[in-house]
Amino acid sequence: SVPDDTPASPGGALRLGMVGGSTSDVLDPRTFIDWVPINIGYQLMNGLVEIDAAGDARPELLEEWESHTVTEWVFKVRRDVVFHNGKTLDADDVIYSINLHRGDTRSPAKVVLENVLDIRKLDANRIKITLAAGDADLPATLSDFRLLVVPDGFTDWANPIGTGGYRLESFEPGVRCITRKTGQYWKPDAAHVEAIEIIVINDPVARVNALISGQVDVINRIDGRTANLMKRNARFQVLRSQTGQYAVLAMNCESDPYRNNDIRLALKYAIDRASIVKTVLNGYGTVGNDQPIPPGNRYYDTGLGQHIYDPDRAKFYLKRAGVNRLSVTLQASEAAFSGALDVGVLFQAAAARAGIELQVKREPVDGYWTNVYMKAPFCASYSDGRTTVDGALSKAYRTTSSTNDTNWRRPAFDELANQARAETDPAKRRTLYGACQRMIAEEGGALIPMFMDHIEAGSQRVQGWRPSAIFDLMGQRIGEKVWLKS
Amino acid sequence: MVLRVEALRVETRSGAVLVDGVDLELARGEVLGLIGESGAGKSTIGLAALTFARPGCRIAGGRIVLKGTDLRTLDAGGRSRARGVRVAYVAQSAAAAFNPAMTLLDQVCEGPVRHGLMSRAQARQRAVEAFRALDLPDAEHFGARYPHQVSGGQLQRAMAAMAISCSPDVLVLDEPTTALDVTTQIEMLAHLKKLIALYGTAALYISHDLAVVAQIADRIMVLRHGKTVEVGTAAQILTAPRTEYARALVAERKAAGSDPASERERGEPLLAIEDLTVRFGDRDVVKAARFTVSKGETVAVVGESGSGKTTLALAICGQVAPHSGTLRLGATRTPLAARYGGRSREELRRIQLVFQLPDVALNPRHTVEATIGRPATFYFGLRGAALQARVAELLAAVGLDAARAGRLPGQLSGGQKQRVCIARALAAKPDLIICDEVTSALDPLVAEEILKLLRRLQEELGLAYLFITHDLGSVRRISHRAVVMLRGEIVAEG
Amino acid sequence: MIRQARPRPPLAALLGAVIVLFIVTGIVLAPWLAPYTESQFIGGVWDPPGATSWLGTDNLGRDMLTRLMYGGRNTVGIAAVTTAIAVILGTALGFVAAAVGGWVDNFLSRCIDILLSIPVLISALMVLSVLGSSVAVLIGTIGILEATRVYLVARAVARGIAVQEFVAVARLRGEGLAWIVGREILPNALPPLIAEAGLRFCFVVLFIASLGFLGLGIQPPAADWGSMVRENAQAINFALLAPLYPAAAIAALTIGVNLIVDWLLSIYARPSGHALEL
Amino acid sequence: MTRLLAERAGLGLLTLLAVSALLFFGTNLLPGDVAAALLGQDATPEALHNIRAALGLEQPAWLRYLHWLGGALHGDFGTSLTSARPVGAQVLPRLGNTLLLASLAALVSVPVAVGLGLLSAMREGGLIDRLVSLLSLVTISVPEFFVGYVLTLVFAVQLGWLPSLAVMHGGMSLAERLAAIALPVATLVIVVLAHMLRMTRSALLAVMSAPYIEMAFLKGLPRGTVVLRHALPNAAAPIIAVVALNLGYLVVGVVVVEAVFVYPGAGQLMVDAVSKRDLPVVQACGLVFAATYVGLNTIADMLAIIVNPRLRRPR
Ligand SMILES: Nc1ncnc2c1ncn2[C@@H]1O[C@H](COP(=O)(O)OP(=O)(O)OP(=O)(O)O)[C@@H](O)[C@H]1O
Ligand SMILES: Nc1ncnc2c1ncn2[C@@H]1O[C@H](COP(=O)(O)OP(=O)(O)OP(=O)(O)O)[C@@H](O)[C@H]1O
Ligand SMILES: [Mg+2]
Ligand SMILES: [Mg+2]
Repeated sequence: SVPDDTPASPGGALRLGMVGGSTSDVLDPRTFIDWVPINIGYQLMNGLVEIDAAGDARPELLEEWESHTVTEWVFKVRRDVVFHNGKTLDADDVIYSINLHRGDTRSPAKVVLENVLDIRKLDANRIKITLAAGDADLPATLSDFRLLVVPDGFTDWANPIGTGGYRLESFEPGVRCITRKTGQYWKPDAAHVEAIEIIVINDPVARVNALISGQVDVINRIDGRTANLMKRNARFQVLRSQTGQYAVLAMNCESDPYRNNDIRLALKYAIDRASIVKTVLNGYGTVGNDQPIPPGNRYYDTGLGQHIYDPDRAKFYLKRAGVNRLSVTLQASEAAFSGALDVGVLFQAAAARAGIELQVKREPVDGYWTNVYMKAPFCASYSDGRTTVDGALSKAYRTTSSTNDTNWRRPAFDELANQARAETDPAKRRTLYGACQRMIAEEGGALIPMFMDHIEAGSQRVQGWRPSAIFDLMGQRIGEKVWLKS
Repeated sequence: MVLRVEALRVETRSGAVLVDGVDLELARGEVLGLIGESGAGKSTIGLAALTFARPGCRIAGGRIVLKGTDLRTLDAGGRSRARGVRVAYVAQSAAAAFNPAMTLLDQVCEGPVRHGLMSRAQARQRAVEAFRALDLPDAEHFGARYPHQVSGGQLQRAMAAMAISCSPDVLVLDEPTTALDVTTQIEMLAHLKKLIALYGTAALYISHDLAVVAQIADRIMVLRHGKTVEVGTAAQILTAPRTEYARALVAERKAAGSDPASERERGEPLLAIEDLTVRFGDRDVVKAARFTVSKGETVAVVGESGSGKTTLALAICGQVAPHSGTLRLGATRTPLAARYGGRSREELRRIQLVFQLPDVALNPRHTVEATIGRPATFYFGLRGAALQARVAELLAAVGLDAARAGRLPGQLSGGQKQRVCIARALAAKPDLIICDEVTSALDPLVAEEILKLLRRLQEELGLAYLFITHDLGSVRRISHRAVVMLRGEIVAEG
Repeated sequence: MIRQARPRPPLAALLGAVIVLFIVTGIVLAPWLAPYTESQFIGGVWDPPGATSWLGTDNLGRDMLTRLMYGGRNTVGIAAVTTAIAVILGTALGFVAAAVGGWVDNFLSRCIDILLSIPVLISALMVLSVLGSSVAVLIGTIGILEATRVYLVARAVARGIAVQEFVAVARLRGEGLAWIVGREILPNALPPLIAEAGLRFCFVVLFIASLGFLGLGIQPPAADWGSMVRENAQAINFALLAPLYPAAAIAALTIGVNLIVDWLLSIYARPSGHALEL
Repeated sequence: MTRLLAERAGLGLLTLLAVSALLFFGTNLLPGDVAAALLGQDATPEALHNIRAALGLEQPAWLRYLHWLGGALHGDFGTSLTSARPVGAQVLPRLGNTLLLASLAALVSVPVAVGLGLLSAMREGGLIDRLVSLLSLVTISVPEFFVGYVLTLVFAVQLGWLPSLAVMHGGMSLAERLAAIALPVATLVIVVLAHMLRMTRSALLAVMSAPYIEMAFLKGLPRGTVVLRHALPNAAAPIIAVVALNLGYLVVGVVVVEAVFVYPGAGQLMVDAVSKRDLPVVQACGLVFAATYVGLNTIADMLAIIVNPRLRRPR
């Protein structure tokens, strides 16, 4: 449906009730891991490249780019952009900001920039980036939310200086953050509201209550059931973004019995994806097909057959693997993704009919990523949507990936993926990526039952608000984009 | 008439009759003595005068008319306004009737202040006067003590002071002098008499001790099994009792002192007390006590109330640690550990203590049977039928109905509780029993029975007794030697 | 030897007994009485009550009534064992501390203080990291943590009793600690302890549920009532009854147990079994 | 008696020392460390090493304990591993909030619980007693977060009388603060009420059969006076113990309520710190909580000694 917004008007305070903040939050982009600091980051600072609603890379502080070979890129830094402290943006600022995540750093974005060999200043407004291996999607890669720009040499992270439309007024980690409009934002038609307040509400019921009782204008991360109910109330709008975020039940391909691909296939056919999407997500999601590229993506291989719930087929694979009864344990926790235990329980019931005895072991939320993830032979996990197909593939499926949580290693796959990354011809690229998807789906250790939509809700006062291609809350840039109906 | 009780009937919930058809009248300034054997229903009648029945009992019939109003027709509020102010009660078991968490003065002053009769300062003043009149030590500061810090007799006097604090119309005195030595008792009675004359108070004086009743009562009512046996003037009852039972009571009194204990040769020493000193705070309550008790001998410890008799007993048992001194047990003269924790089970068995205050010495949740049976099981391993037989034997020995074996202490009369305590001590078959005022709460008939029993056991088993008492009559009858205490010191022996 | 007849249990106590009996029957006979099997998916999420499921369905479309019956087995079973451990351990230690006094009391009390003052989250995590998560560990952990609370109450009650004369009599007899604690103090300390046990049971039920997020607890698809409240809590936003059923089940059990407790208490509060009348 | 009390206080301090050691080493035993927790799913061995090196987690534990303890004695709890802010500055304002919430809840719940307990005991078996006992039982059988949800639903969502969030910040007036905190306070009151109430009732019932209570009635004292002046002091020890327990809970155990109402208390801070393995913050919170508990227990013990004259005589 096309929303009929009122014309953009300035003023008012936007109040966001968000999950994803903690008392340990710091506004240093190198520490960003959860939504609240990321959202604040985008209010105060700008990224290098922005992803638009269609999922394509758009200039932000990097105004233009060109590449003759896919290993050498020249980026033009936007002119006449002024930091909050009055300094004008130049190439040095950009290089400093990128280099925060390179070399000796604790930034998780380091992985994203691993392919970068060298960044060089050409002149005050141009930089050159040299890659180790060709990447036709470098601009999209540079849209990473941690790559925010601060003045050269900046270190005072308690009070970040950026080029964003808002300036920090108060920040209580894990509780509340208020920013106020600077009034001199370089983006046209942006930064409408006078102030933005984020209240951290990690409890889901409390978040909904806060919206209903009018204490906040927008909340993120509601579940499908709640979404359906909110929709019935004319005071609220509900937005759904398909961002490619998916749940994964990761089988370690180097441990028994998952070593055997027939066992993996048996499990892939023993799960009832459709009913999981219906029950756990209330329909707010898409059936997964054991590979990371979501159906809406332009490189999605439509020719790939869907894995459906087929107990007989599962039994067939079991027989081929030479086992009559399979007994396995899935380790899961709400930390993996919300609803992970429910998925486990539904899987358990479905698998039983395929002669597979599946135990679901509830693991502590605390320390899940340290103690269970990458250690358990079969455990629940999730993955954010990635801006590029290569990002999605690199994350967990390349031999060298540090988060290859299935221990699935195929040099042939690596080769295919490298070729595709450097390929500029869309048609050829599509074929290559198709092959990658097929390989992961048919041989990989990842059981991907579903892609999960982001659902957010808010009051009808909020205007100019759209679904996003990545993350929720308009790619966490909702602050500078929406306005309030007076 | 100040108080008239007509056809009073008190029953237990299960229907047993405790008091049946009792009538009594009290005029201004008159004292009615209520006597009868232990368990006769004296306390029950006394409580009924305040329209109160113990839990599990109820006043089933009759009228209780106080100055023209039948208290039983009043609502709960009216009754509680009458209590304490118009009818006051001196409980038989002073030890249990004082709140352990409040100072004595607070408890004495509470009545008049709460009933709005006087200010706190006035009440305090009066209380101190009463303390002084009742010969309590350091009257000015006595009230600051807690109940567990004073002796049995002192508690009883404090209780009397509490009852007269509101100058009531009727005083119900339930055995108010059992724990007092003769001198203190006489002083207290004199004081009570003075008050009765001064305020025209009427009094119901409950006692088993005819000697005491004779001193104070104008008229006497004799009770048995919850029924009136005989009523008459004091002189008439004492000199010309009409009924058989009353005659027996009076005869028993006359008999007192007629049968002194025979002189004995002193046997081998059983317990030697050497320079025992007990200190509370900076006060020596027992000072360098030194004497011996031999096998088969009865030594009486006499002394006025508060002289340190109970403390001495507790120190011998190891309940309070002496400041200095030694105890030696038996012919071997082995020194005993100061605290009971250091003594062997056999040593503990050989010395048994019967506490002065039976109310607090009995576990309220243990039946009579359980209480008495435990030492038999504990020391001699008796169980089952043998145990039951032993319990029955002990109950019979102290004159308790076997039917009471299943009762809890709350369902017993004061004398019955005391007898349970004695039976418990006997169950251990000790060499030495320390009796702290064991017969003071008992009527002369039962008391005589108990004394006889003790004497018989002494002859049969060679028991020794340390007999703490203020009753010189029983001293003469049972003891071979006496030790006299005065303010913690032994002033005479022999 | 005639024992005095106790007064007949009042209506409230009978009602309590009926409730408890009803619940116990329901959960014991769950495999035979329940309309469905424990994790059978019968409909949509949070379907309203109807002919096929009397109480509607839960957050995954399972029959609420069936889940309640099976969940009760875990709740009542585990909670009963845990409460028993907590009450017995806490009372025993509390009484010993009060009866012995001196350094024993100080030592025990300070140890308990230490246990008590470490936030539950941290102690639970420490246990988890050393012993792992299983029902036995769950019972042990909660049993010990709750025992510390029972200890405080038990010690406070017993301290007042241990200084009384009748206890002195037993000591002078040479009685051992077991007798002093079990026979002299316990019967006199029962009323507050019975009340405490009745409440502890309820706290344990809720505690089990709250440790679920640590992964300590009952493994899915099995459930306990406390976790069922948690799992269905979101329905409250839409005024749906789903979370109220398990909550009501806990409440009914608590009330039933405590009505009986109240009766025991009123008997025990006075040795003769009768109330004071004025 | 003063000696007895002083001794008790000294023991309290000693306990606290033991707790501090246990906390320090215990939390160090927890699997995973700040580095891993910070990175979550992105924890690669290299990234882990970088962070660990930067934070100097390599010193021996006992040395770090001594440093920490020395600092803590001077009020310096070190710096947070995740935010690099001083721990003290982070904990203090939150602790203030927690204490505000706890003391308001205590102010309401303790008198109400003890009062209703007294009332129930006085009218044992009566209508009020039944009603109070039923209601209190219902309230404790409901998990606290659920109590919070229901209260929010009624008072914030349906009636709109009170805010559903209890966010506190500098610019609020007292009235606003009180309105904001009303629902969490109500939730906590409901949660702790029943325990104290029932304990008061049963402890009183236990002493109501004592002979001195009978005597008090025979002195003609009204029921209220008897219960308050004669029964209550003798029943006080268990009541005090339970009240102390619940007060401790109000300070230490309200994470859930903080989360439901988005109240910035110390509980949430500690939970966040635990999940991030930010040990200096965990230890500081833990120590503060422990001090609260030990303090409350010590006071409870002292009060018990004061109300029961028999306990004053040292054995
Ligand atoms: N609560 C009770 N329930 C049942 N019977 C009781 C209860 N209290 C006392 N009795 C019985 O009532 C009878 C009368 O008791 P009461 O206390 O009036 O005796 P008493 O004459 O005062 O005796 P004593 O001189 O020993 O004090 C006794 O046999 C006693 O066992
Ligand atoms: N715990 C205590 N603390 C302080 N003083 C005490 C304590 N117990 C007893 N006293 C005091 O010690 C003195 C001796 O007490 P004790 O009980 O030995 O007297 P008694 O000779 O047995 O008197 P009675 O014949 O009245 O029972 C009394 O003045 C009493 O007030
Ligand atoms: Mg009597
Ligand atoms: Mg004495």
